[in-house]
Amino acid sequence: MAFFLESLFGGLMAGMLYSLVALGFVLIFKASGVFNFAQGAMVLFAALAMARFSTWVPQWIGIESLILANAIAFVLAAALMWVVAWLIERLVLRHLVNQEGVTLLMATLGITYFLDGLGQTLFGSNIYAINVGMPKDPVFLMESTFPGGVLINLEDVYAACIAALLVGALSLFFQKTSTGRALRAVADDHQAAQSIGIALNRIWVIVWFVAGVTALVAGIIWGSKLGVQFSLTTLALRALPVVILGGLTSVPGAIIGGLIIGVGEKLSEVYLGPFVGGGIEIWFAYVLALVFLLFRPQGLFGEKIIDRV
Amino acid sequence: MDTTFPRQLKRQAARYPNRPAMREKAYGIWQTTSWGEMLRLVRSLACGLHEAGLRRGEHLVVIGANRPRLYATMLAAQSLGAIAVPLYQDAVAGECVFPINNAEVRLCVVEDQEQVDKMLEIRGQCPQLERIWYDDARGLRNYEQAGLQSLDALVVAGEAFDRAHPGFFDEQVEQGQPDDVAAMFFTSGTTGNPKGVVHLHRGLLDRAGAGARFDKLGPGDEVLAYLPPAWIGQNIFSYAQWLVSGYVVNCPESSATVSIDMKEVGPTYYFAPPRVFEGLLTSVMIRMEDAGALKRWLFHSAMGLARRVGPDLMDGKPVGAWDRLKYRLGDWLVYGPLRNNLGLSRVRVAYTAGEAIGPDLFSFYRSIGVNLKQLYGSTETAVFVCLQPDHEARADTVGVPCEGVQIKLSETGEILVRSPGLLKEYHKNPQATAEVLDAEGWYHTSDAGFIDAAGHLKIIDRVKDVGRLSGGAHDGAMFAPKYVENKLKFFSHIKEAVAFGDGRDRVCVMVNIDFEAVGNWAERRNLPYTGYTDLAAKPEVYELIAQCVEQVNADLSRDERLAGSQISRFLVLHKELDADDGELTRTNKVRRGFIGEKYQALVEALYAGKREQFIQTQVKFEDGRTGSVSATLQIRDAKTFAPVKEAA
Amino acid sequence: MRQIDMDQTGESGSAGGAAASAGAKKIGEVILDVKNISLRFGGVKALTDISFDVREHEVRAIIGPNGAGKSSMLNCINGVYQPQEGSISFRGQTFRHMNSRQVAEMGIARTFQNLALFKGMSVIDNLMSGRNLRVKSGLLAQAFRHPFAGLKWLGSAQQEEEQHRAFVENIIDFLEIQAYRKTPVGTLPYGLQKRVDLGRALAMQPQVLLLDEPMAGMNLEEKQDMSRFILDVNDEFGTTIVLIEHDMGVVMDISDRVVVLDYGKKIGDGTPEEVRGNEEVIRAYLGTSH
Amino acid sequence: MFYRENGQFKTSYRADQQIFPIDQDRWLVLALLAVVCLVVPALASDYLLRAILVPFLILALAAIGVNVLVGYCGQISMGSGAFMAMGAYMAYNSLVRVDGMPLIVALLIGGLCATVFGVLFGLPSLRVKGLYLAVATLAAQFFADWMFLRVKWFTNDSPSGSVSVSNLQLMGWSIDTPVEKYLFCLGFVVVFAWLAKNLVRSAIGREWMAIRDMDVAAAVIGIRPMYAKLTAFAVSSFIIGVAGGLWAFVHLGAWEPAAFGVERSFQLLFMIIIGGLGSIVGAFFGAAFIVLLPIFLNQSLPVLGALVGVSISTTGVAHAEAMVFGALIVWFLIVEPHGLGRLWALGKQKMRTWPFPH
Repeated sequence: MAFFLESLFGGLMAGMLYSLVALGFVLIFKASGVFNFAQGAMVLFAALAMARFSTWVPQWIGIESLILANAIAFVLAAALMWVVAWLIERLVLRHLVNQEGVTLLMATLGITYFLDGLGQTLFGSNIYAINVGMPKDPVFLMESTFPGGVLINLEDVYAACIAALLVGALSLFFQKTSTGRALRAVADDHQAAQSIGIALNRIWVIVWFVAGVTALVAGIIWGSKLGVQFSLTTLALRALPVVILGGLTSVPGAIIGGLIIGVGEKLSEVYLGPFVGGGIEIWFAYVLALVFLLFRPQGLFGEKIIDRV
Repeated sequence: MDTTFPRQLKRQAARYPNRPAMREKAYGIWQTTSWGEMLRLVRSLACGLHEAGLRRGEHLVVIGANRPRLYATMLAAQSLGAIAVPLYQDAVAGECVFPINNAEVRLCVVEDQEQVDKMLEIRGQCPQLERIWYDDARGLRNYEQAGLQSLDALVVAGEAFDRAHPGFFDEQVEQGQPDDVAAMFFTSGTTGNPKGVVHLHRGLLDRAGAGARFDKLGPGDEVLAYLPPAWIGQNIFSYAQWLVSGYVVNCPESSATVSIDMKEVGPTYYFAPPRVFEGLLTSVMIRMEDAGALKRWLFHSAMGLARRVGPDLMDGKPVGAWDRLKYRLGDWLVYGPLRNNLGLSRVRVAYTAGEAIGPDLFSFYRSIGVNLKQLYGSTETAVFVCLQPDHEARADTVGVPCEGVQIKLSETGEILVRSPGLLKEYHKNPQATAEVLDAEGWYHTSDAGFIDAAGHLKIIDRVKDVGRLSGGAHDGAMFAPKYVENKLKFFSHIKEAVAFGDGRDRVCVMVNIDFEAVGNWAERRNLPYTGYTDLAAKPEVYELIAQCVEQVNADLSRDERLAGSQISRFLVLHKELDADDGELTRTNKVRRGFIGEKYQALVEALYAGKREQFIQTQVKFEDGRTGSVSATLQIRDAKTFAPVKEAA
Repeated sequence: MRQIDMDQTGESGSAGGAAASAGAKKIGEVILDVKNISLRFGGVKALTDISFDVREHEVRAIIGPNGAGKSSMLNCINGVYQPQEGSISFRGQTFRHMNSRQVAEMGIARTFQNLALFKGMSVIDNLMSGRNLRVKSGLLAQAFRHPFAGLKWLGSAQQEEEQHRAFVENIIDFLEIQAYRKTPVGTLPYGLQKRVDLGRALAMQPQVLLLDEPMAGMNLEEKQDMSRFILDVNDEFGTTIVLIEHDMGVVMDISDRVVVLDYGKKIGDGTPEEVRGNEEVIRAYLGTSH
Repeated sequence: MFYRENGQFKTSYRADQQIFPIDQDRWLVLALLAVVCLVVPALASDYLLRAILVPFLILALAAIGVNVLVGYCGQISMGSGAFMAMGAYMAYNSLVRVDGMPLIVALLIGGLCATVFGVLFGLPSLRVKGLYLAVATLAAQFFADWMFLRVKWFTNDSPSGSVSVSNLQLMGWSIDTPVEKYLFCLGFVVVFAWLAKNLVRSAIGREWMAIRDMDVAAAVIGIRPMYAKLTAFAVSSFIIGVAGGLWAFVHLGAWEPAAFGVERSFQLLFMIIIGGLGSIVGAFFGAAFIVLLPIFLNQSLPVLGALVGVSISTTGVAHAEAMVFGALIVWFLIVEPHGLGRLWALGKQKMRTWPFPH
């Protein structure tokens, strides 16, 4: 039973990370109608930037304290993500206004390859660690009820809290602020939004920057857990089913979808894996989303797609 | 050629039963009719027509575009000894009344619903018109009028008759003699009612044979039949010569697809009135104006070379090796593709006829490798009077008299012609026949001209139009209106021009701009205009036409005899001259007398030196309704040049 | 235009009924019967209790101001929308819900108000796609169609393609679009695209043709041409026409009977003269306060 | 410029509907075929054949398969790698498990299995479109990766998961020298390209394009969306499966599942975006581009680097390659969404109307 709790809790933690990446997808789709395949690459790019900056900053300005160095590195990485966002809007989105979703999807494929190449040229391509002072040692809870207690990894708890914090801030941003409303207007119809005076390109830069920051946070958390390496992008690919499950246009959908996938993966790994030869986590999320898709094509919370003739 | 059209058909069918005789683009592909099939179709039609009451010597009217079944109907009529009378398919109903009554026509075969409606409309005025057959049944399903029947039904009836009387058709064909009347063509004529030109089998076939031998035409040639069959030129080229040489005649799908079909067929033997060549050239110039800078530069430099060297190469004259090499490169890069796009790549012989052609227009085609030659003839002479040999094609002459033709000049300079292809008479119009056919058999062409040193006939103008200036600086100088008009018409921006000067002290001109060319020119300078009348009144357009007029004046000043014909004042007409309004003949020739009367106010204003003149004219729209178009036309003076004394 | 037998592909059932008798147009039995159709989108009531019938070889018009539910009615007939109540019967067979594929097979074709043409294809391919309904050659036969055109089994695809091409060419000639055969549909002017849309529907050899505002956005001359084509289709092929149009002049000239809709309800039904005199119709069109 | 179309009129629908109605095009293709079949095998060096031409041919074949699905039918698929893997492994198993199995039949069996797999993962296309379908096909990709790694039957219980094939026999004629491999692949490519061309210009091709352009209208004019989509998946995966078999047997010789990972799917997708969506010749352009670009970069980048004084390592070239690919994808989507195929068609059209602009 303890083992079940443990894997359940681990699943929730992993799920929270997936929803963080999924959030990046939803943000960009909600605001610019673009299904951003490059979100995974942005996570890797941001994590690489963070890792390298956190080692270079002390060399450049010679301060030792870990927290200050990491803080500066974070700001630098965020600034870099702003530049990336600005470039993407300037060179890509501006020319592809009002193309159908599929063309934009393929454009983000191009951006994925470009960011991978750029990241590794700028920051080198071996594996780097990120140390943001996350407690590494495991903690045992509730020894009283179960023999040996439930193994909890403190790091995951912290990560989950940061993620929850970020998600809350974003949904507030979307619902309450005026730019949030502008974002939602742009998502519905580019031309309509443009016609009522919303500066389309400014909005898109903001959106891609915010998605960049979420990618950075996700990159840091995963980077500190697994180290910053190319496999991060495939991890990000696993966030895709989350978006499908939760519906492309809803922030709550991304969160709940992420949790479901996280738990589902962990449980299937533990209970289902052995019978089928193990290692099924790479496709389980997809099949789960696929099955769900067949019943509700628009996902948990997405709007129903009506084709007018 | 002492044979008849039906006999010639039987000989061709016997010699090449399976070779294609005619093709028609229909339903997306070229439907082929072989000579054997053509003979069977003619046989059935002839028996059907006989059963329907067509008798020897009677006239049968055929109206419609070029379609194999209409040519077969003409042959069927001639097999029975009847006379085929093709009429213009784009003529207004009223214009058909006179020909039908003049030839007492009882039976007619037409193409489609549009022509059936015309015939039904004038049935009141032609009581003797009993039977009407239609080829294309589209829309005629619920027509109940008496005597109306589909051509398919006639063919079926004919086949039954033929089975019942097997020898009948051949026996009828044998009865036909070369000296029987074969066909009658109504000349559009610039004044009064049209006249029916009667031609015999012998005359038409003889001239067709002469032309075919001159250009060595044979079964391998291809012709595109796109002009009205009622025009003698089209009839000779796609009917008489088709039967004599056995080549293949291709009928386009519809008038809208002629250029596409032309590119597909790629005729080897091509003819067209100057207006068509002019239209092609204008379209080339307009499209090249839209081309990119590099392509435009390449085009103009290649054309410069072609203008310099092309005609000599075509005439076989010696040309420098370097130029010859450059021309070959130009041919691969520009002239070849240009000919291909215009559908002229396979042209071995091309003729222009019906009207005098501007010299620059003529040399343009020869310079890009199209063997364009001039031809002189008329409906009354069954077309072939003079032909230009391959290497002696010149812009200002119409060629040497062809085999069997004698030419002599009357005192007034009128050209007289004697040839086996002369008309027998004007139908029921002995008085008009006497006017043109004198006792010794000479035909009076009413064209003025002379034979030049090289033996080529040179046409100046119509006899009655060649006038004299009286009073003013050039008193007594010769004035040939067509010569001046042709020079103006060569500019792509000018579609038509009418020159006045006979009996006046100076020459004034009324100009029609080419709506497509000038429209494109205006759009490129983003000069807004609402329609033809508005565009024609624009000062910028007047400036453009003024430059053309001044260039013509410069050319005229170089020839001392013609210096007097320089244009002193001009105006741009507010409407396009149109055959429906009677301003042009059916083959788009200017009816100068009629225009002089209709626009009397403008002519007076030109000569009275007025700056502008209001004019209102009646206009007939396509669907028969009449309306009126009015505008105040500006009148401009044009710069003239002192005559240059000829150096030699 | 060549009068080819419309049944050449051996389709069962009289396709197109080309041999309508000569003389005055014989209007036949009820072919399509719409009974108490109601359609709701969530709360919005698009159609409430609409019933009317359409007779064979008739030109039946459905008119009404914008937003009266005309297009929704058409979409119910051809299966794009599923009405909540009522039924539609075609040649005696009654259906609660129509699916568009089944409707097409039965011989009901339609044109679209805003041109649902296939932009990626040329004019002739668009028309040929109308023939896909009647293509019988399988995938393999189509793959091996080129050099084996002569063989019976493998070559059947090429022979069948040629038969369909001949049929489509008949329509091209009928609609006088010969000069645009090979041009991409997207580059044609609006009026011509409407003709191609009509051509594609005709390629399905329909018994009933649903026309959704065929003359929207056309100038006078194009309207005259299109009306002539519609009348010719009805006359030459005997096809029953259901015409949706809000241009009263056109409707009154060419239709035999008219249904008038307003705010999703039927307010008039009968010959053009009867309908013109009906107060309700005048009020609906001239508009008085509701 | 080279076109002389006068006199090339058609007197039958068969003539009008042939693949290359214009003579000049036919001569060009025949000349190309002659060069490719006779001249290249004779003159090309072993390296050129083995490293460039054979992969180019096989990738072109796969690209044709993907183009049928994505370019003609508009169904975005990111599972092409999985279909290639299925083709390869099933061909391997049928060759190994059944002795005396002819090579070509093995490859075709691999193709058929890929077809079954493709149709299975094509089922979602009936319910979902565009982006959602892309994710659904990714499921196929990851499922296949896992299956070939974990399920031992496929790899004939080889411990490391890698399998190999040797001395391929084709009716007694062994295929091992680069020239023989080249001709073997060429045979496949020519036959399949011609079959695909026949399909896309027939009724089924029109159905695919109708679904791609406006599937709602397609349903209304009587096209069965299910039949059209599933046939597109079936035909596409069959061709990709056979290409997978060829890639494994002829090009690699020995391979493991990673050779057909998700990067292969993206690579195939790039090929038809750059090469040209919805055009058979586009697939060839795309394949050539993807095969030649890395080689070109390997040669030119170090030289350029040296000029600028920066030494670029091989990994640097790999990164540059990824950046160039990414940039090109975006550039093509902006400038010419239909890729080199459309540029080729525009160029041909310009040549036909030369010297006129339109």
